Amino acid sequence: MEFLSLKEAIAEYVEDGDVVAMEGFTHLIPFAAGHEVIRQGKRNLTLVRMTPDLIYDQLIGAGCARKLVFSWGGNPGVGSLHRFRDAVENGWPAPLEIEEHSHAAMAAAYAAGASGLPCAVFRGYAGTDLVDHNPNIRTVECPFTGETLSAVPALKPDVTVIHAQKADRRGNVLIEGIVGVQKEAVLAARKAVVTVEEVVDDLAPSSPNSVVLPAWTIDAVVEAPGGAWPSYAYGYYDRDNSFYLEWDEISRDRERFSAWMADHVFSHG
Amino acid sequence: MEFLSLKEAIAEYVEDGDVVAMEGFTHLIPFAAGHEVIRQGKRNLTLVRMTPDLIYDQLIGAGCARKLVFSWGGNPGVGSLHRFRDAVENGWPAPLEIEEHSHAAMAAAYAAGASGLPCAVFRGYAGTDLVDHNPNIRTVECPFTGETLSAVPALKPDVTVIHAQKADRRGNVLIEGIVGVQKEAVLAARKAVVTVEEVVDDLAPSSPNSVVLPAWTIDAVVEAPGGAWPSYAYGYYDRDNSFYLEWDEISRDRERFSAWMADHVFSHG
Amino acid sequence: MAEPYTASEMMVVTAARALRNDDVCFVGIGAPSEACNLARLTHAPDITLIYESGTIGAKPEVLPLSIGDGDLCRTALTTVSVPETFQYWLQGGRISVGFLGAAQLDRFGNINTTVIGDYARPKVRLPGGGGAPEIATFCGEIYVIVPHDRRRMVDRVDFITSLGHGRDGQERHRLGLQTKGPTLVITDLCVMRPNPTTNELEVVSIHPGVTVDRVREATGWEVTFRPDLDTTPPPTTAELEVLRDLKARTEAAHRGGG
Amino acid sequence: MAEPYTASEMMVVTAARALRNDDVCFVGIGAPSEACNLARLTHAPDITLIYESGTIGAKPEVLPLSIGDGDLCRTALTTVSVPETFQYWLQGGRISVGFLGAAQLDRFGNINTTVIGDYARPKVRLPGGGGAPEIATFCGEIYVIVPHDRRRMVDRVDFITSLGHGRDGQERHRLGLQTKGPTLVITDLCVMRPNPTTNELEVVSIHPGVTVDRVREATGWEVTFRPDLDTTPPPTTAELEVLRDLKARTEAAHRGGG
Repeated sequence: MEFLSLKEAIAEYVEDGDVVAMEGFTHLIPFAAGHEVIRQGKRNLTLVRMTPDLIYDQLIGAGCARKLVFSWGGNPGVGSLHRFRDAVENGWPAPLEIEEHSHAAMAAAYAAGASGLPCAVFRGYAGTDLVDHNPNIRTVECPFTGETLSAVPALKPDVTVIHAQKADRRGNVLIEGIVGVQKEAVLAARKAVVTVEEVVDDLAPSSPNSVVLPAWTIDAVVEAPGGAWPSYAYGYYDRDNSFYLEWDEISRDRERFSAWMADHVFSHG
Repeated sequence: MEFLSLKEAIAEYVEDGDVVAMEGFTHLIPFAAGHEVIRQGKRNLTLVRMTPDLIYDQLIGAGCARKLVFSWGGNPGVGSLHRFRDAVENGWPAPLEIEEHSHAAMAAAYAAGASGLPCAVFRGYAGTDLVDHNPNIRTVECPFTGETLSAVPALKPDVTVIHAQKADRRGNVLIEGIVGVQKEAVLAARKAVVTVEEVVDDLAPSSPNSVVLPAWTIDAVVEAPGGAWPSYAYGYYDRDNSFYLEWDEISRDRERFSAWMADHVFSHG
Repeated sequence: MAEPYTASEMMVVTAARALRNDDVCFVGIGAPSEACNLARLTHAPDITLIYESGTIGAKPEVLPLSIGDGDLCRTALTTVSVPETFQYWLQGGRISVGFLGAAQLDRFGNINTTVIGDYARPKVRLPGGGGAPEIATFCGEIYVIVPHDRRRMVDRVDFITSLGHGRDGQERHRLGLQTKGPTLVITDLCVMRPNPTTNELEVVSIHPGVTVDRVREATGWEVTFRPDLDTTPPPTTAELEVLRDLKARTEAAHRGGG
Repeated sequence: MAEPYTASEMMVVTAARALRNDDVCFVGIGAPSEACNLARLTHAPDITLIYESGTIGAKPEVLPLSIGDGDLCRTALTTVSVPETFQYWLQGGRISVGFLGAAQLDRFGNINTTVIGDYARPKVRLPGGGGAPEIATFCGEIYVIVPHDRRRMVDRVDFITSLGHGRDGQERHRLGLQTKGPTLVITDLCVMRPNPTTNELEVVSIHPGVTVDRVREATGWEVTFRPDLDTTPPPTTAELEVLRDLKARTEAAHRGGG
């Protein structure tokens, strides 16, 4: 574990062509890190995320992605992700290969990755058409009951990037509130980068069972206050729901999107 | 969920012949409930527990058990469970059928039970002799890599009994500290009985991610202060390590064991 | 004399009434969340609401915009990880009612939220399944809330994202599913339930002021009306008041954020 | 002049020295726990100790009697569930060293803690595997601590509870295991390591005052001594002091409990 600047961490740990998971289920989405990936012009990424959300809409629109592995590609509570749709429907700015799953499957696949298993076994996809379009949805037979169960490959990103509330000076990280699949995504990955709201002397987890990632499971910790905006950091700031509504307008149009990215992403960092 | 006395709860929810899991990994072992099961003379139970510990040594010695499903049958840090050994080696007070697993297998089997799956798939038992003696250790093939994985049947007790720190007046239960497999054991079971140190107005979990079992996952809550002794309740009292040492002496001898049970279990409650 | 109300209010109030005090609901965002919280704030104060972000027993002050707003966690009994949510709580069979929306809903209650047109070359790429494919098969029963028009209420969905009763109405039985699937569909025009034999959705009640012809025209298949066709009871003043308060609080909170 | 010390102290100190500051150890109760905590209190202050009760980064004040004493949780960085411990942390390949004891250990490092005699009709029923079968295959390497006598150090274990190098020394390779298995065995007489080719345990160093003959007599197979056989360095005064303090604190705490 090393403490790095955001620029250093992304330069060192995210490589062109990597399978990258930037997780955070509505909460603690690592937007600041995503913007740095865009600024550094990373290319041909396979982006993995249950809910691509605005962060991947931006990465896709900026041309960083070759492929998307996901389970729900909308603007939560608002509607479409227009950059994602433009890529899928019109190939702009580049064609986007997709591997689509359900939430249950992706959550299980991250857990399998964290568990060192080659696949996740669960009950899923019954009667759905997705099984005809995703060759990574297969079955296994229970050796006791003979039932047919679903299987998907474990998710094992090259690098997982998450945002969290706090790290202590040894690099141990605390996540509180809606914890999503972040622990699983970090433990499933070969490398992990964590941005945090603040670095503190004492992590002071509120419970012995608080979600803590030990420093030795992480490669780089970056102090990035506000790094989850417009998503939120429980205990620090609220979700900027109004920005999620605005994004619907910003992202509908290629030019307006590009202008916004120039002003808010490329000119910073 | 109903609040009951210990006597009522065991009478209503534990039946002769049931598959019973009394969990608590070293911490929060439901001894008071176990003693009530003994006092009520329940018979032919299939007892499930990763670490039988003194609680099952007592139940086995008292003749309640027909079968034991377990993964480590010792007196932790002390040595043997003499009543367990006497049953297995000499059939006293009755023969005891055993189904033996590893911790990894049992933990996964409880999680599978909680997840509504028929079996747990994991990597385990490589190169061990137990696979030749337990027909419930089987394999499945990963449909992606072709690797052979282990499988054990999901644990689905008729009733799970656990001890916890607190319940609120609605019957929601808080578990803190070493949480073991209690959540999984409760969610895997058809019925669940929880004894608690105290019933409080406000559960006041210390973290949003504290381990809480909602009232609607539980059938009966029983106030039983000290109900984990000689194990412990984090935040209430420590483990009585000296009693675990003493038990080694008490339990070595059938008569001394029976006398202790008469004085400390049968004469109470 | 009842107060005036909108078609959307009629829909949400009707959905809320279907919920019981002891239900454990897996709640989707939008109309399902409005209905579930309205039920909680009126006749079902003890209802348990679970959002797929892992918030169990959430009692939000305002309607969340997303499935994971901070208010859900702050007011929940406990918040668990997303893998646990899907494995122990949904797949584990702990949820009595799942509430889903739909971009397309067909005569057998199958739901499409994936694509309009062909999967590989979609006319419209929709968000996809999210939690819904497994919500549809693991909750005790499914309530669907959907605005009623021919674009949405179709004879046959382009893509089965979440199983209703299948292409021929009998798929759940064939798959050995123990759960009931869609038992109730609430639109802004009427209430529908599956036929006990064929599982085709039939109109059981029409909202006040809506005609049979209007329902027929808005439905993409030759829809059946039950012989004992009823008029849905209109919202009460009390229900409208609670719902409007909730929405006003919500509007203020979300526009004010930043 | 070194201080006098017991054979058990020699064993624990030697085991402790094998641990590095950046190790992540899965710790068993008894001698393994003594060695790991001695390492933590001497040359490896940042070592991470994980007990199978789910306590990650425990720094106990006194040695725990059980794998789940309250002190482990109280001093841990975090405490996770037992399923998570085995799935994410052990099976996930996060542990560098697993420390195991043994009722029987054979020439190929296989461990028996299940039965003496036949499984169905055991002469002695031992506690069983617990976490050990998977610790043995998922930790980067395994250190075994075991008192050295013919009852324990056997040619062939009655039962393979936890795989060492298998019945013929080559089983790990056949099973495709990526981990090293037992690389180090510390007894109260000597230190052993597997032969690089055959994986048979060989004596690499003998503790001060112990003779080759005594080791030979206490070992249940015709044991090989490495040509460059060494004498194990005795405990230092500082090591003994820390260990004895730790054990004195422990004794007081456990006898005083109640």
